[in-house]
Amino acid sequence: MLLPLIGLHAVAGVAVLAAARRWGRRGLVVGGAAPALTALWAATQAGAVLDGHAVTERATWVPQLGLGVDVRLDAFSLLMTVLVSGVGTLVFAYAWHYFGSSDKVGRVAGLLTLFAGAMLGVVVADNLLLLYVCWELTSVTSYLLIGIDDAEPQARAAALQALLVTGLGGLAMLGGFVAIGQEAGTYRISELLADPPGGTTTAVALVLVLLGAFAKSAQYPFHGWLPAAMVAPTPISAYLHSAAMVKAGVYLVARLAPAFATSGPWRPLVVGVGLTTMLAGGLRALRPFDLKQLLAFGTVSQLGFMIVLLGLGTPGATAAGCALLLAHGLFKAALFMVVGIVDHDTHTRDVRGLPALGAGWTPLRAVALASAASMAAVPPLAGFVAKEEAYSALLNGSGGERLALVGVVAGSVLTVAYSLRLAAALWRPDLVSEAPAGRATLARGPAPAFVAPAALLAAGSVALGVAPGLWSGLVDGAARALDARSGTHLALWHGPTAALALSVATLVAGAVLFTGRRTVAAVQARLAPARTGADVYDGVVRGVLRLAARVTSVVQPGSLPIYAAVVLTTASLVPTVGMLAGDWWPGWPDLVGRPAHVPLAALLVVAALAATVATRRFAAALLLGVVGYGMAGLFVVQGAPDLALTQFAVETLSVVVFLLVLRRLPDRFEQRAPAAGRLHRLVVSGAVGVFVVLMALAAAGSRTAPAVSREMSARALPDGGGRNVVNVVLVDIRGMDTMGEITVLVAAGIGATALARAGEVPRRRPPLRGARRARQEARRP
Amino acid sequence: MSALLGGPVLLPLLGAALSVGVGRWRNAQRLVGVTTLVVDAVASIALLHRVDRHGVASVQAGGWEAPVGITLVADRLAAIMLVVAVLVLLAVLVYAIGQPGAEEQHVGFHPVYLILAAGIGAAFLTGDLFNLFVAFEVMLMASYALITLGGRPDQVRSGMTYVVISLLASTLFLLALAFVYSATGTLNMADLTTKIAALPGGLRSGLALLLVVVFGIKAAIFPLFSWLPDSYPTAPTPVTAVFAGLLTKVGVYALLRSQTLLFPPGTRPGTLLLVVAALTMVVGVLGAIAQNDIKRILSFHIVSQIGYMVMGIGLFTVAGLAGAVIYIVHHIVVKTTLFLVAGLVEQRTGTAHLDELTGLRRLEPVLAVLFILPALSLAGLPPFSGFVAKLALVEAGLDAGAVVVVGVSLAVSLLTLLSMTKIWANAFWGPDPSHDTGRTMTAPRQALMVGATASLVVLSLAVAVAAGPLYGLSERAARDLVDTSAYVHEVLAP
Amino acid sequence: MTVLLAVTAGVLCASGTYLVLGRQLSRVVIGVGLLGHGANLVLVLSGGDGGDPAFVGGDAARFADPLPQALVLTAIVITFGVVAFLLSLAYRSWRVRADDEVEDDVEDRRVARGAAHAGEDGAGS
Amino acid sequence: MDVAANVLALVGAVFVLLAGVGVLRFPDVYARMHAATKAPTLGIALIGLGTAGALDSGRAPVLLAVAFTFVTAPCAAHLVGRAAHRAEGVEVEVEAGDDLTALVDGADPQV
Amino acid sequence: MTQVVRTAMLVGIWLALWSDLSTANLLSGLAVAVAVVVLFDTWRPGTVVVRPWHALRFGLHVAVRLVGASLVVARTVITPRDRIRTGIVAVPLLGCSDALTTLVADAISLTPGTLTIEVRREPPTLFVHALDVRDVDQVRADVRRLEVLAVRAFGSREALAGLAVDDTRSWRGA
Amino acid sequence: MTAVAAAALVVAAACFVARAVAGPSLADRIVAIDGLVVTLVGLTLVRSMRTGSTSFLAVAVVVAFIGFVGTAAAARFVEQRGG
Repeated sequence: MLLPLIGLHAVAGVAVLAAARRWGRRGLVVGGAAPALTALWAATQAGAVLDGHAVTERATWVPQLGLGVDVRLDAFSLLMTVLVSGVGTLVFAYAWHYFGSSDKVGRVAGLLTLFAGAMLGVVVADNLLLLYVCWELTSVTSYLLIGIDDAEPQARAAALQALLVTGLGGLAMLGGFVAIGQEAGTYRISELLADPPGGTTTAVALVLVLLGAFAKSAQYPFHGWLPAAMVAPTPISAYLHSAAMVKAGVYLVARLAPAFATSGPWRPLVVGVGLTTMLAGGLRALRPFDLKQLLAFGTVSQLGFMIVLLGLGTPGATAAGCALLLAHGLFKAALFMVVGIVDHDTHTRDVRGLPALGAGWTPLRAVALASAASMAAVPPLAGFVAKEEAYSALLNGSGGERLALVGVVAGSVLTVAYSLRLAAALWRPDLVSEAPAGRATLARGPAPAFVAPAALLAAGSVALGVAPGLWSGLVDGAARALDARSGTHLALWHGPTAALALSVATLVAGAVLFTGRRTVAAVQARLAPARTGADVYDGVVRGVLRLAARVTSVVQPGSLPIYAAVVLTTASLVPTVGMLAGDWWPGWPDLVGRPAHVPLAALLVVAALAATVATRRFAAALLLGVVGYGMAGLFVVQGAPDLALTQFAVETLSVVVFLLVLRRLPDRFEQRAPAAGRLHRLVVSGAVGVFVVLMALAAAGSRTAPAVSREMSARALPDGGGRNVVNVVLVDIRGMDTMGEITVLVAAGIGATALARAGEVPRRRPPLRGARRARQEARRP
Repeated sequence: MSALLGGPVLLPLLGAALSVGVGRWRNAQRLVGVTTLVVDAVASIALLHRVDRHGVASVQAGGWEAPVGITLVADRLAAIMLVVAVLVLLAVLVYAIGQPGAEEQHVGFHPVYLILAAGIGAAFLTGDLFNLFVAFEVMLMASYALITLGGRPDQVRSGMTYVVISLLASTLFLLALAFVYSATGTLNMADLTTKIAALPGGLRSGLALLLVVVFGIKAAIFPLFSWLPDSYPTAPTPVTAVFAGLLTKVGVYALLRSQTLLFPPGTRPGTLLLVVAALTMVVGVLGAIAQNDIKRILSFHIVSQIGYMVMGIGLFTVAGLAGAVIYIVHHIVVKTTLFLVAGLVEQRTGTAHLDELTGLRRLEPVLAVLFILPALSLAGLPPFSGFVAKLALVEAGLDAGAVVVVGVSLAVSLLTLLSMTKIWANAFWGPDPSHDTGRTMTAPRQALMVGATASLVVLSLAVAVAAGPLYGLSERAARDLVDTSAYVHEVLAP
Repeated sequence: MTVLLAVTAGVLCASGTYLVLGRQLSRVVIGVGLLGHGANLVLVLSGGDGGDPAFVGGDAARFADPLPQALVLTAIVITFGVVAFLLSLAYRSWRVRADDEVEDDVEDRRVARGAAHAGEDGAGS
Repeated sequence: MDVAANVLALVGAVFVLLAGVGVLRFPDVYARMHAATKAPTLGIALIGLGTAGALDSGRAPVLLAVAFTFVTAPCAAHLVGRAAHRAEGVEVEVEAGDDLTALVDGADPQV
Repeated sequence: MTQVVRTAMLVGIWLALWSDLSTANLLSGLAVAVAVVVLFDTWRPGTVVVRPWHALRFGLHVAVRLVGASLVVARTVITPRDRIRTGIVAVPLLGCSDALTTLVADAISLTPGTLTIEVRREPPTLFVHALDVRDVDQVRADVRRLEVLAVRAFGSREALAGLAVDDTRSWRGA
Repeated sequence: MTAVAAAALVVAAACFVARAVAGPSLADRIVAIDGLVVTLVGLTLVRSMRTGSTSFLAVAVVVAFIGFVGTAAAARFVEQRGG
């Protein structure tokens, strides 16, 4: 049922896209049906899956490459499916109001559906390569979704940035996957985790894989694309950039961590990057006035947090990470929706420009408050439960985990601060920004149905906080699925533990930070790095463009003489060097064969050299003819009458044709600066000459077997029916060559005719007589 | 059997003769052309089926058994190439019939096009080195005629580059043939297998490298590629499309064939080819990034992707060669499609220059779809054919320990993506075009163009879907290339 | 193959190369012709150092190798066809542009000029 | 018979040789044409006769070749001479007047 | 000389080229010859007749003059003389047919010291380059002799008659 | 004796080539090449004599004929274009 469901996403998505204009926002219903059905189906499977009975299905694709459509729904995948499909369904519902009758709704619906399918694929894939396939599909759909307002240059740039950064990571990851797969002998994730490979190759491969995960999950220093992607309409941000896609990296890290956390640089890398991200993201979230930017950096920070927890690979942290995943999905999606509604109804999301919100906005503000509180880990909300879990896990862990805890707490303080900032933005904007005088009050609030999806999510945050038993089983199962040693029992109240103390301290510190926001802002402004992540990206892209232009201007000068020089130099040097490097010299042959060769060779050499230095076109052409005649003479001496004949005739014909063509040109070659200097040309010519001489002598001296043509002479008459062996060879033994030769002539004739006529055949035939007269008149002086 | 092997060569020639015969009656020419290629396609598929089932097949032309006469040989590789080539030729012909322009204005188009088909067929099937030269010449001469059809000044200029460089390549090929015959006294490729092995090592590698250069020029590998991006974009669209898809690949095929069949394992320039492959990929893709014209971008990508194929060849393992084969198949279909789309863009808007294009997505959503699918495939994004091909090469490369070239290939595919999105973002995205030339694409003849393009898109999707069996086929083909005994035995002792 | 003829072939190829590297199309054509002669010379000599014409009835042991002769014959004709086409192309070029020079590619030069100030280009579009 | 044939060939060859030297040494194009037209024609005729005499078969082509030479040599000379004269830039040393130029210039030739 | 004769001549050349008298060659030659004769039929009947005796005389004359011419060349090569007076001399012809004009023009080139440079049709005039124009009349006399011989050998009846009439109006008198 | 004849012809050919290279006018070159062609005919005939083989005779005929065609074409060129 899993594969058909994924297929359903694809079919529904394509159908919605195809009918985008006709269906309009009804497409959201069709498209949304796919994640909704998936969520329902997942719910029905939950019991068995949580009991440890994973649903597996498989289909073959390219088995020889290890690329199979293997899917497996275990409890962790189930948790992710809840996020992907559950939140997804709500996003579709939210989008109904958000887009209204906008003309892009159809495309958004279709792409969102495709995205949901791809994301579902990521979280249920049991094959590294399949995971990569779905992974990149999410990148592509994300590209198209971010760029949905394609008339805006910013949207295009942000879409490209997201695609390139995640694509870069993805490609590194692919390399890592293949290396791991080859090391392990399988690309099946379940088999791989059961028997993880070790060694240097694996360690390197894991770094590559992590690179992919980091890029996808917007970890420093790859995070820049995520804030930029906020130009997309909010349903897209809510889904892709908080609930689902950015979790792909986290998902992957979580999957691999229990098996690989101890190998190589995994742990330091994951914890280092995760903490950096958490802290840096948190700090950045304190600055923007654009609510969406605030959320974006908050997401970056939270993703860092999750990477730390799930990347540690210890049982406790893993369980906590699972809880945080779900909690974050709930509150962050809700917050995005809230900001989206504000943006939609007030046409701004800048705190400084927000109107005062009237009574109609209270429900929405409540939703925002609840979700922000969950984000800040205020009890009794889901966020609190998760963070509590995390603190206690890290507290109980080894030295390294304690170290991580320091960072996590610091990050959480920042989280509290920016959560407060967000909540304040909706309730007391004056706290966040200088309130402009005469702020109009917008009394009429958003439509209830518009708020409903967000409210549902906020309610979830509350419910899960109040009644941890609701999701304890799911988190426990997910943690066990990742790591058999793991497992947890979520609770709101664990008693007066160190973790609780830390939580309280965190909240207090965060509040203090928020209170002293002006000082903080001042310090931050002082300390803000000159170069942000966006600058780095810009710099790299610009560097690539410049490099491309430079390289291209060198290798592609557009000049035929240079191309010819390159070709001939390569052709003479490479084989010659290759030959000289090995055993090749067969010994000196005779200096001179027949006496007649001497004058003929002299003739050829003299005429050829003369043609080279000739300053007149016509003379050069005639000298070429002399060379040809000399060749004919040589053929006579070599015992090749047919050849001599043909050579002679063809040479004459060539000269005649040449002369016909030359008529139009001045007689002397113009003295112009040649593309290549004389010396260069001489060097290249010399190289070609040496190459021909050496290779010819080496080849001729190395013949051991008699030529196959021996047999031809004997069989010419009986089998070929001719006395002239060369003729028999031409028309019978190698008749195919001759056929080809004739074909070449025919094609040449057609081509030359077309060229001769080109430009003289008017496109539409004018009256013939008039045209002719006109031409005659034109000819008259 | 002989009909199946001779068909792909003789049939188009016959068609060409007929086409010349019916002359100015254009509809008859069209009928002849399409019929010929359809029959050719059927024959090729039958040949592939047979070869895949019963192994290498051969025919001694004129009854002169090898190595005296010319042998036509079809192994899996040749048959695969043939099938793909003919299908693409057919689709492009249909497109050309739909397009107002070259096909309509010149009596010579159909005959020359069929001659091109014959040349390509002969190049794939011949088992004789000199006959390969002749096949190349047939193909090239037809291509010269096609690329200059119309005789516009820019065409003439770029045609000159193309013809002169090709002529140099042909001359070098002739020299190579002379050296080979001089040293071995035979031209039959199967016969050469044993005779070249007996040559002194230095001479052997000299010959191998010379052939690499010769075919490398036609295949446009670094540093011999510069002619390609200058010459391809100026030709009429169908011509460019078929060149882009097929001609360089004939060079790659020849490279593949000559290096695996003629030179014994251990003496092949594998490392050199890998280095060249990496450079080709990088330089090609950088060139593409620097361009601002769709056709030129695509042309540079040909170069870049030739690098991938050469990488597969340079590995000289079953996996590498199989990867190269499936990459070639993918590339032929996808690249042709993209050029056809570029032609449609040009047809619709009058230009293919990115500075002058915008918002095509709104104008022609169908075109946008037709572009983005093969474009993503070209960039090697899953789940398209390009991904499978790239994956095959990456796996083969890592398996053989060629880490650097694999890394380069992955990086290059990102840059490929960059330049594909450049086309997409500039031409298809963006604000509405301020002025619309109004050349809508609804006329029945344009339906032919769109239909032909769409059918190639479908074909490329089919390649992705059927990647499993197709890769199996490629792998079997690669086995034949690694172990040439079946080929040699079939030719010399049938 | 004697040294004399090998060197002759080498000189033919070298002078052809020299001409091909020139800018004037007529020189290029002549250069191609010379290169072709060089290649043909090597090819005809690849069958050994000549002998009697291979006619049935003669002394087969003294025959010149007929196969390279046939090959060269084919090559000559093919080269002629191609060169003739090249000439018609040149003719066309001269008619269109009234010039013999092979000019550089316009678009390439544009890109090269762009490379000089690529730094100012915006990124990412 | 063989000796005679050989002698004929030799004499013919000598005539061709003389023509060659003449073409090399004569001062202007017309003089060279005189040399290149007459002596080689005779030379070829002699060589041809010699060859025809020496061969047992295939005399017809030899005689045909000779006949061709007889027809074409003066004809070629005529064409080249006319071309040389009509073309600008050929230095012609005409010491004793030039009826043709006079005619071309419009004046009646001195008849 | 009818078309049959011309065809036969062509067949003869064909056979000589093949140097093999087989039926196939004969037939193919015949085909080609007929085709040529039919396609390029520019012959005007009655303009040329052959008088064997005079033809022989003409031939012999040319042959002898050719030997003489060659010897002159030889002598000039061996003993280079001082610059001689060369020049171009216009020689009017007797209004004989195109074919005869061609013949004469050709033959002149094979005789010592003269070379046809240009031919005019109306009035039929040859422009002859002479190595030695100290005696223009001598040049004209040479040409004249050749012409008379040629007309006698191949000229039509009218041309022959014209020869007799025109003889009175000799160039000497002009 | 035929060897001497051949040698004489070769020397003649050398003379013609020298003139073809030296020019100075195009007409000179054409005359020289015409002479070269005739020499080639002579050489072919002499070779036939020396080997007693008839296989080269066709070459002589065709060379004699085609050489003329070439000369004529070249001459026409010079006439139109100037020397």
